[in-house]
Amino acid sequence: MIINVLLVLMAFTVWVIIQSRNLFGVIVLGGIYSFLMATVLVAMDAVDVAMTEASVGAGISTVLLLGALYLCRSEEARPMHKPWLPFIVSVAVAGVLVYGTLGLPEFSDPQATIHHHVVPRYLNEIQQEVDVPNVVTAVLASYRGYDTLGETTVVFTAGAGVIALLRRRRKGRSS
Amino acid sequence: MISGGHFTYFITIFLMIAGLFLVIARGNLIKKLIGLGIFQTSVYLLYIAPGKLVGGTAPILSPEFTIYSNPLPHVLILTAIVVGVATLALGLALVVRIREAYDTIEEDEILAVDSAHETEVQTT
Amino acid sequence: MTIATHLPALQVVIPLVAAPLTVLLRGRHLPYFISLAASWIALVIALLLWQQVNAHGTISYAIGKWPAPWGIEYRVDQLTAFMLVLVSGIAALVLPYSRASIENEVPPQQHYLFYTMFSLCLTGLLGISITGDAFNIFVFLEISSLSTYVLIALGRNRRALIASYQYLIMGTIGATFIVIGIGLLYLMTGSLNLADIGRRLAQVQGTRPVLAALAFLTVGISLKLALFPLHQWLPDAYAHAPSAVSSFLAATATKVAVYVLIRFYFSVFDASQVLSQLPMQEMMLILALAGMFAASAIAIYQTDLKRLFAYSSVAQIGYIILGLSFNSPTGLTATVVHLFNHGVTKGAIFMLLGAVTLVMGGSTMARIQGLGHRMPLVSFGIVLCGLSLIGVPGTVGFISKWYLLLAAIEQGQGWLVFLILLSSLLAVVYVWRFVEAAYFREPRKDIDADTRVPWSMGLPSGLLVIACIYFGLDTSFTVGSSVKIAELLFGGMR
Amino acid sequence: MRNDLILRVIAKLLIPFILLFALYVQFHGDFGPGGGFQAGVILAASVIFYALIYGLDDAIKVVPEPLVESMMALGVLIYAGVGYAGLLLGGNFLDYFVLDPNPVHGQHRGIFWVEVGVAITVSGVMLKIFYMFAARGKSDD
Repeated sequence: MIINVLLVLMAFTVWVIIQSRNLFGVIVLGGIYSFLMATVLVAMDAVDVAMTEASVGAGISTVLLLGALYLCRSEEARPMHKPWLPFIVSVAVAGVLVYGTLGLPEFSDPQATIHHHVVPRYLNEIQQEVDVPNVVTAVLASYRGYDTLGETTVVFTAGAGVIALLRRRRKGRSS
Repeated sequence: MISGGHFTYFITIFLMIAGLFLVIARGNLIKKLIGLGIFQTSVYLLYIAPGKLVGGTAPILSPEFTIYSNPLPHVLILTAIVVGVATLALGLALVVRIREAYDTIEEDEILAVDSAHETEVQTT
Repeated sequence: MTIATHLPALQVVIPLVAAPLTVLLRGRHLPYFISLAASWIALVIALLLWQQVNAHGTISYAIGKWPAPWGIEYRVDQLTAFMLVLVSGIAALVLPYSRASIENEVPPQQHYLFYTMFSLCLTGLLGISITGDAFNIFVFLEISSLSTYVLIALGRNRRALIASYQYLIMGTIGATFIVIGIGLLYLMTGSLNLADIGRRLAQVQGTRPVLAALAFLTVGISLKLALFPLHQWLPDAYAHAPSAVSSFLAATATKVAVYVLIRFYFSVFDASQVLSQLPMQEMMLILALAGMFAASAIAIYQTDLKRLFAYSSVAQIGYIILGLSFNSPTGLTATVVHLFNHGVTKGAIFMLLGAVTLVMGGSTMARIQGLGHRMPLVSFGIVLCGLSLIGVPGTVGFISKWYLLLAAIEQGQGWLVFLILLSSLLAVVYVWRFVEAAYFREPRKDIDADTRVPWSMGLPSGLLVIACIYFGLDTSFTVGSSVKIAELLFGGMR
Repeated sequence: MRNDLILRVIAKLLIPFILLFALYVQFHGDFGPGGGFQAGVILAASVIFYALIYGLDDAIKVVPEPLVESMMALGVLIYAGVGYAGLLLGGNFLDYFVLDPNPVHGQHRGIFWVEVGVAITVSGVMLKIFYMFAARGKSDD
């Protein structure tokens, strides 16, 4: 299965990211990770999400990270101490996740609850109610349009926040 | 049952944990944000993977298809992606300001600078 | 079909629209007045909603006319209305206060962005409180969180940047945990509407993903509400943020997170079922006690008053969680009362500390020596609030402690009564440190404190201090509502 | 790099197509993948591309900073405005059914304007963030 191969590749990429201390390389690998993620999403039939992930994860995020790296000019230093506590925390979280997901429906199980509650209305009634073929657009902009208003506000918050943090003082600009 | 049906979940968990580990274990402020990004993106799989149906197609209605993957997680994750990039932009802006104020983006060094400064203030 | 039926939506979208308006119009004065108007309108709406809920019961509002599990529902019950009044009330007081405070602490070209961020933060907190949709909680949580990070970073000191960054990391981890929890719940129930999830969980009660979801939600929300071992972001954030921001956050942000926890426990996970399946009760009890003692002990050793009272906040969150851990109506009453009472007290303290910072140029113990002579009213206000933190009768703090003690006695746990009183002694010690410095030390000669506290700062602070006393004597609003809320949540009415 | 003739010419040729693609993604979002968010990102990318080739100052001349800042706010206001329009026309907040006598057409109208709002805010924010980071680097050298 192509999805599994891609997933293993992603895991490998992340492994290299953990090992590497070259920040430039890590950022590029992060971009590759996002592209792999986008491909997996296409394989999982989530085309809208894939398109966004490719443009945001591999595009905007990478550009922003490279820009910030240029401004900071940094290499990662060796850690001063062994990260035992983070390791224990991570293992504990992994334990809870494994415990939890083992009870989930199997991959691509058509009997799973999520395919039988709420969603059928989106898929079956959309033609009469909204008449937009792309169900994702319809749910995004209409059924759950309020979430998207919130999402737009989040983007606006980030934009205004970056202005508040990075705008130069008037004095600095003229000199 | 376990190995076949839950493989995606296990990779997802690995990615999540790797991201989380990077965030809390590393001292470099940019590397932390990269870890945070991986942690957030891996959650996409937790939502999207269960919505996929083998033999189905993307949820764009057309008379040729009858089985579609579940569109609701797609909508949620679109929102999550946007939230992720918004957080990243703010985080990086903060890192740039920190670098200008402290001349380093290593957490240990910043804390050292701060505690040295603090004792200085207290003695004077 | 009047405007009254649309109040739930207007409650959130009026401050939401105020934020982009402040950016669009900019200017020196307009942003301030826009956000001020929005916060006052929000307060009026909150009070009207509170009245409506008390008269007619729970209000449900379908946004976009899409019925509940398909669209997003706004749901106002008594607890929601109570939170809305608290959040918008504090905002309506902090905004006029912020004008002069910000003038002193934030560079002028960023003033309008301060009001943008403040309106957004208010929007987020109100949105979290009022929504009946799990994913919508996450979206508005992020609005409030992102704006909070920026507000903190606007502080004068460069350490505000570090505080903000640390909060950004921990807050985002918390939010992602919450998303994981919501995702697991969605995978098991197929729904995102809180009430609908609650109903459908009955069929899958106690399965592994549900328990994992509970764990993730609890940890994620605990990060946000600064429960004891996860509190590290809070003291720095409160200490280095601009004063107006500290007072708003101290009074509202963690309280809304507690609200979310209560919401998930009582409206989603049927409380008694879940709390008995995992040792949640015991864990909350231990963490609450640890927070009460450890944070109070750390507070005693602080040299900056803002940090001192920030650690005190962590300790007070311990009391709030302690009430929750009893899993009894009296315990819940104590929790809800203390949400309000502690919000008012800490809001007042941080406002007064802002005035101190304005006049004395800082709030370290060394600087405020002799404050009682230089700023008698402000010092007196801080002492009154300190008495409330200790729990002296006549203040709001007493009311909260009283119900906590009642709940402990009800459970037959006498040793807890002892521990609650013991931890109050620690509060006596850290409040005494302020009294000692302010009243028993000579003022420092090298600091000239000529600046007067402008009335726009003094009046809101004074009002909150008065509220600390008033609600300690007349408890019909706070305790009355809390008792009803506890009955509602334990009555299984969702 | 900035004086490279080939780059400049290719940029001039490409940018109209990028803009066209952004519009396609925006308005074809009902039928295929895409929508306001993706279109906004592509729109911003075209200006960023221009800035990379022609320099930040030239880009700011084409798309000035106050305009970008206003766009950020405008998009949210358009989105919320659709919500308020629903209120004024007698429906709930964000109620698209009342935007047109025919409820399904009302849905179309609502979705259209909402997506426009998203695209404006997203492109404004992405561009503004880029400007901010780029300007920070310039005076650093």
